[in-house]
Amino acid sequence: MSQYRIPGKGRVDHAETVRFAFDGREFTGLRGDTVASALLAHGVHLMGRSFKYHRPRGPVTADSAEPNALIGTSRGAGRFEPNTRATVQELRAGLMCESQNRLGSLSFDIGAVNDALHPLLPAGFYYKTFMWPRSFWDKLYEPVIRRAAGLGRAPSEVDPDRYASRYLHTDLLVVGAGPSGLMAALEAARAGARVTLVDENPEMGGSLLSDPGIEIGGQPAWDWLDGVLVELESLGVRLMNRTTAIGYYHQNMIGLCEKLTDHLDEIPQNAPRERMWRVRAARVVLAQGALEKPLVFHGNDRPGVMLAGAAQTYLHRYGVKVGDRAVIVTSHDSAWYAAFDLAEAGTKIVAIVDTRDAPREDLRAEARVRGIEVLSGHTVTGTRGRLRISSVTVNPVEAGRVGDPRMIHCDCLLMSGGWTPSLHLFSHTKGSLQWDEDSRTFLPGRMTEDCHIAGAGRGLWGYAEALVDGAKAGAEAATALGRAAGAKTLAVAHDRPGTGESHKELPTDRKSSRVRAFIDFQNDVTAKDIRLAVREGMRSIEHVKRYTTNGMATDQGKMSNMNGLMIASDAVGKPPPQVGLTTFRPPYTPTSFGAFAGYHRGATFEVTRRTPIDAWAEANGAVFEPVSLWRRAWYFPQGGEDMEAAVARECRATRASVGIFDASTLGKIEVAGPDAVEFMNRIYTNPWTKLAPGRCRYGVLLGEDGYIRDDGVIGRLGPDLFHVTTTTGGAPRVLNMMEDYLQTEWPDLDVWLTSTTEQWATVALNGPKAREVLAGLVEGCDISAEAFPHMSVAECRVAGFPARLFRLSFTGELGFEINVPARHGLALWEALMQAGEPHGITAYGTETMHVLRAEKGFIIVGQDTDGTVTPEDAGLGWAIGKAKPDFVGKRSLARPDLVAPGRKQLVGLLTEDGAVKLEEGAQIVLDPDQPKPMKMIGHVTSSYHSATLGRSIAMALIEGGRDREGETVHVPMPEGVVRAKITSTAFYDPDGDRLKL
Amino acid sequence: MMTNQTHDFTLAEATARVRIDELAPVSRFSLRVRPAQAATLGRALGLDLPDRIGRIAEAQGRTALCLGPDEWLICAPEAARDAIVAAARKAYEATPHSLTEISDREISYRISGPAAQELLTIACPRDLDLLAPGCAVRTVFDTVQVVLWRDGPQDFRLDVWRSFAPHVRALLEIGQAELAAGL
Amino acid sequence: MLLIHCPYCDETLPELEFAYAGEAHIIRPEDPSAMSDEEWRDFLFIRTNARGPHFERWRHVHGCARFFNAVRDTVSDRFLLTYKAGEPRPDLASLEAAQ
Amino acid sequence: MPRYSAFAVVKNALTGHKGWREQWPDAQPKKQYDVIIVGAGGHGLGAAYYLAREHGITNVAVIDKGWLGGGNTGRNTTIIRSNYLYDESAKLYDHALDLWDGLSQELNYNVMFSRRGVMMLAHNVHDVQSFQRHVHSNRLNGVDNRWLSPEEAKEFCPPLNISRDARYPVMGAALQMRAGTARHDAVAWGYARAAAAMGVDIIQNCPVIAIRRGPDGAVTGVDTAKGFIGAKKVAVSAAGHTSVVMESAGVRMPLESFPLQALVSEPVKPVFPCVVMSNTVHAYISQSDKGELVIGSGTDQYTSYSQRGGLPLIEHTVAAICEIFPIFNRMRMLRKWGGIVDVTPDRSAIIGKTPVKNLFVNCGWGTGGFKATPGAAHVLAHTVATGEPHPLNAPFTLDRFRTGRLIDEAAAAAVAH
Repeated sequence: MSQYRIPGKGRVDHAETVRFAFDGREFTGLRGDTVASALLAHGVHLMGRSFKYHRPRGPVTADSAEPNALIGTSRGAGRFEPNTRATVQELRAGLMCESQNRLGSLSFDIGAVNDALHPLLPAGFYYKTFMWPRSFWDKLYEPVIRRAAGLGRAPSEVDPDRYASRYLHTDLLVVGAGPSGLMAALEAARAGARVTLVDENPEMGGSLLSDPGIEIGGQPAWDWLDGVLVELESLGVRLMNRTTAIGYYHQNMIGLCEKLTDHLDEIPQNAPRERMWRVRAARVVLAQGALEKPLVFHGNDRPGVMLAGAAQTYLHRYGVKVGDRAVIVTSHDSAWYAAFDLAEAGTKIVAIVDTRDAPREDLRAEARVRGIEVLSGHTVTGTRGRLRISSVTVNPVEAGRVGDPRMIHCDCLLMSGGWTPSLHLFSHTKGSLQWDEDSRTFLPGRMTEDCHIAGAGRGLWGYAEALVDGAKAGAEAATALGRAAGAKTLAVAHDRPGTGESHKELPTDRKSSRVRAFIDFQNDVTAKDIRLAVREGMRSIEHVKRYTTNGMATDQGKMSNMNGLMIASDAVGKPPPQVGLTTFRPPYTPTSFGAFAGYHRGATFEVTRRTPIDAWAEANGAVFEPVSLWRRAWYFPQGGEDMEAAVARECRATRASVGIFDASTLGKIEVAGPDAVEFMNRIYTNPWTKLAPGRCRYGVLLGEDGYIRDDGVIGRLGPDLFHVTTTTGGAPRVLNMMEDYLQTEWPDLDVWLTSTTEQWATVALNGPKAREVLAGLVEGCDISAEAFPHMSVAECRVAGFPARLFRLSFTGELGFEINVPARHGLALWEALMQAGEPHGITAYGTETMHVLRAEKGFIIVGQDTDGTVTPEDAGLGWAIGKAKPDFVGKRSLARPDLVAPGRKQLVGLLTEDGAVKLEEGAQIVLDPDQPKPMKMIGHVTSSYHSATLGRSIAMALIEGGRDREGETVHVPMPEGVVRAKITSTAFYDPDGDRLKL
Repeated sequence: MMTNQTHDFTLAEATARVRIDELAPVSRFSLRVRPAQAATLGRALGLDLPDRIGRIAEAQGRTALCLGPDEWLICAPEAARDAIVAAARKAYEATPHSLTEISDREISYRISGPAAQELLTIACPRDLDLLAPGCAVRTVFDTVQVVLWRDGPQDFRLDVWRSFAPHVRALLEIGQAELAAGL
Repeated sequence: MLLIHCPYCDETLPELEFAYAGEAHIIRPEDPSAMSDEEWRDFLFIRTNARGPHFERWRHVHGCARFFNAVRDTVSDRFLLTYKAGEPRPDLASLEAAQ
Repeated sequence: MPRYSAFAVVKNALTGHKGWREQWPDAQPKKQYDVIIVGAGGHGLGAAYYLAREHGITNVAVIDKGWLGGGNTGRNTTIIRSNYLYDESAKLYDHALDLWDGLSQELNYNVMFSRRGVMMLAHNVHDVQSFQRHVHSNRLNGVDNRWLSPEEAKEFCPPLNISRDARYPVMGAALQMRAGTARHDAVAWGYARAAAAMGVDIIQNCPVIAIRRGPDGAVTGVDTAKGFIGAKKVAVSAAGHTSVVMESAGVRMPLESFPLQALVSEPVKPVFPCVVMSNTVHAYISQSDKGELVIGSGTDQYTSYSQRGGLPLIEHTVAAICEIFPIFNRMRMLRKWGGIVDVTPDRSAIIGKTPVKNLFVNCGWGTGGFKATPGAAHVLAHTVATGEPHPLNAPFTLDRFRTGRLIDEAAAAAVAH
């Protein structure tokens, strides 16, 4: 049994020991311990070092607000995390812990030299220094500052754990399972509501767990608690422990993070480490209690100095005495109760130092009974002890004057500066807080969400009040949900109500420049720093916070905000509400990235869309490229080919014989109805009225601003039916835009749109032999050149499947696109491959498709255009139905800048040396010898090596480009200037003879 | 060093609480028609088209689900496909509409078992308590648009666009394994 | 994440099913070519960007697929009303009085 | 203005730091100013500073509804770069970068401008084309930016996952070495201190209710919570709130205000040496000098002034960060917050004159405002002082939305960040 453990006491399992390691040293604790309670049971208080001064620190709390006792925790490869609160981390077998932010060992930290230099490092000193010599910032100052920064070390391996998420809908969510939360849940559940009760602790019960002496309804507190939990469960209440409400979002959506495995010795297979719950609650009860405030005095940060309530928790929940000789310093009644409990457990309470002149007589009487010396009207002016407190200096205060010091030996100092309602989640809702001058706390004000606050969160103190208030909140919530409920009261015996006073710093006799009274323990912000900030003009609490870093530690101000505000308010000379409130922001406690990411990791990070033919491509060695959400076969290397060789082979085969391409990702929209043609006329730039059924046309779609948004070939299948295709990435956008116009501008049109992108698998067959390959597979359509000329469409059967067959070409060769129902896509592909075998049919990918179309000067929207290119700019002026009175984007084409001369126009570009391929994105100038910044007249949009032409080709957007045809321009590259000639974009078969085959 | 994987995970355990099955294809159509003419067209198709979003009508093995004020999803055995197309074509002149075949657009999964509803909550933001058996809605699962049918208290179907289906299936299987792990 | 009442489905549903679609009641002119450059700019680009009740459009894109209108307070993000496309712009004063 | 230096810190240490004076006085409004600037962020305070220093105009008030630096200046992810595509943008942002370079010394306030390099990841062929276009354009404009292979990118930023199997593989990156971060609050404070030292009044907690115009249509001053304050010229630099303020002068703006969220992790020892941006997945990350990972997200879909923002967007951003940097999965989010960004149709700013005489505006910075701070402030001061735009902000007119002469950075890159 460890020295400070009290046999049989607490809620830990004294029968089950758990072994763990801290900084390489083996320890044992008990099942139910936290790392902090287990170390304290061995008399170890020193658990960490502070951020700036590397001061030795021990736990100051027993909960999630802990700023000091932060450790690295690990359970083997990839499972390390820094900055874990030792006060929250439950013990598990084999847990490995390490201390942080030390140069050397925890007890001998070279970094503590900063502590000796502290007079040179006041708040904001870095804004005033490190500026000269100027060059030293990059090379010396900043690297040094950065190396000194940070607490724990970052993980260095990939996390093997899983993370999960759920949506949950509930009538009532109760946050906090202390006395008021339990009662709120109980009342609402009894009234028949769907209730969820969450608590961040491993056990429900809140403060009751640390106050077993209370009696509720005639039962000891813990018996009552057991009974309530049984009843809640029987009423179907969802009870979630180890679950932190991290954020309160719009319309009663609460984010919960549930810890599932960090406390387990072994992780069950497939079990997630944490689960994020996105809860939508009709009503919310916030019963998060209150946080105890530290007192601000010189030396208040030594290991062994902790909150009185924390000591009480270590005693009752963990059966651990935090020391043998304790001094209590307090301004609140609650610490007296802690003193009495510790005294009963065998800790010598040397003195209760109360800053108030006249503490309650009943408390004094109890102290007398226990033989505890009471020093009322006293202050603490200092502490001693290197790695653990060894003594405390106390002084009487009379009429504001601090009297002579007296030193008291002790091994722990338990402090309480009163309590602050925990309103963090309420603050997330932008609900207003109201300053209560009596209690000198902020209480909830105007609500913006459908929530209730109960118990200590409303400044209510004592169990009877909390229970009644919780029951009332539960009943109110039930009533708001339309269920009958009436709150009732419970008899509480041995209640522990209390009041207190609120302080800024405690009075002291030390010279103010020599006082180091800590407010933000982790960030080493002292009262002096706050006063300095105010003296320097930081008069808003946000300025004070940012200048001093007070409240920016990993506890996010839970320990420090109120004390900081009190001192700032005193220094500014204005009441606290006028100095302002810092806003609490989510998450309530630090929350793993993994929990936010949830299932969105690796293969399920985001959807990867695959076509029906993807499996064939994969089996045949395709290299893929991501295009919007799709993955597409990029090229099909054979026998160790690189990309260039593969593409050249694919191009040559297609031009010489026949190539096959998976075009299934193209967006497809069925436009149907009596007004289909009118709709098409209004949406696309082109005229559609005269397009006969059975024919297709290349369509251009503009935004209302006149710039090209999308394009594609559109087939007219009947008088009232169009098969529209869009770009791969543009499909959802285009359909949305069409629906928008149809529903909101032209609701009178009888036309309907249906996405058929995934209904059809699309295979493109291109090359002089395409017809020969296809002919034997087609039924119900004569695909001869005469009967089925270029830009035809027909419904027929191909390879036995129902098909929509297009004759069109994006390569310049004789081409067909065959659409069959998606489930037959792969079979169609295989049938075509078989039929094409005698012709050496060659599968090609997107890169070859790009080269072939570029040889023909066909554009890719988004590559040869960006969002600033008009049809005229792109050489597509011919696609504009000039006779049409209107279409989307038409008016914008007449705007002054869109008709101004000198716009960038799409042209062809041929390098003088055909072996040189321009880089896509390369910039074009007229005079390569001009100084920088150069006048650029355009850029290369597409550039390839053309195996067909035996040279490089490019397309470019160039100012006034079409008028410059034949001119030589320059492309300055780092390796030298490339000369190129402006040409037409049609590099190959400009007359289109090959289409006529 | 600790060992973290101790529990042997079996298929039986995974499916005890919830099963995921891919369903055989059926004929599916997206039907669009002005609400005022829905009844007329419904008669032509042998269906009493429901006018409330989320409601289903069934007759002669054909099902009509109202997805929007002028949109219905028609499902039928594959053998009925041609008859439906023909009936619609006949009615077109008097009752203009759009009947577009989407049989191959979606893959359907059945999710069934005591934990079926819980499994869906891993990625469906709707309150499934409000989705009554015999109803169906279009909604999202993770980022993916789906049609979610509730055939019974523990019996759901998901229609997912074909290329999104593997993602949905992968998530469901992760959830299934998680449910079997019991945490 | 907002909760949005779809006036077509008559259900209040999670934002994930919806897509925001910009300011409402900006009607495309009957004859755009008759508009001056200034008028056309106003139609294309000028927005109220109200701080407070804002008339805006949403689409229930993963539900009934309808565009509809809403009045939402951009300070609290609370919806005051949603209504079907084509319905007249509601009177703000009476709306706020009703809240 | 007493000079800040290491020597001054040592000297003050001897007296318990009692000797420091307030960095700027908390001014009360006078009746009349030559210039009123609405909005005490980095841009507004900077403009006041340059008005005083470069144009000798010191009868200036900067008015804010809250505390100075409390808007987007204090809420951003502090990324500074200038590798923009279009000449207009590149020149303006590069001008800002030039000013950033000497800003600590000029203001005698260490704004901790850290040239740690900004790397923008290309995740698909389109990104590669787009970023290489930027690299080439920047090179000819004299703007630092270069192309890295995936391996070079990994060498520059070791936590990066460059596996070809990643959902968003890294296909290369554009690196601006001269780019980096700065300490955002210090920028506002440094400008405030330097401007105040030259006589500028900084009036906090004083909401501007309306801009008032005289019978000739020209501005005469502003109505505020502290009464009417007269001014010969008014410049509005109010970020997300610009539309509301301008509306009171009868000027309707092509702006929409969206929530933009950001977050930081718990602090850890140095692990991340630079700034990395991924426009494709909307995630932006660096490590602060304090050790926190600072992560920027995209904007929510709807306009809002609530500064709240939703959970799904944050979940997506964090997932994206963990996908690109898988070792960060067990890091913890410490704090998340929201700002309001005002966005123009072409995602570029508006800086210059307005249809109202003597009324000027600086707005529409979207997600790119912080990096532009000194440059925007400098050219705004020029425009206000001379009544005509500086050559660098001449293209950033309000009129471009009429003519169509847009500066559409968004069209070339998904998001200008």
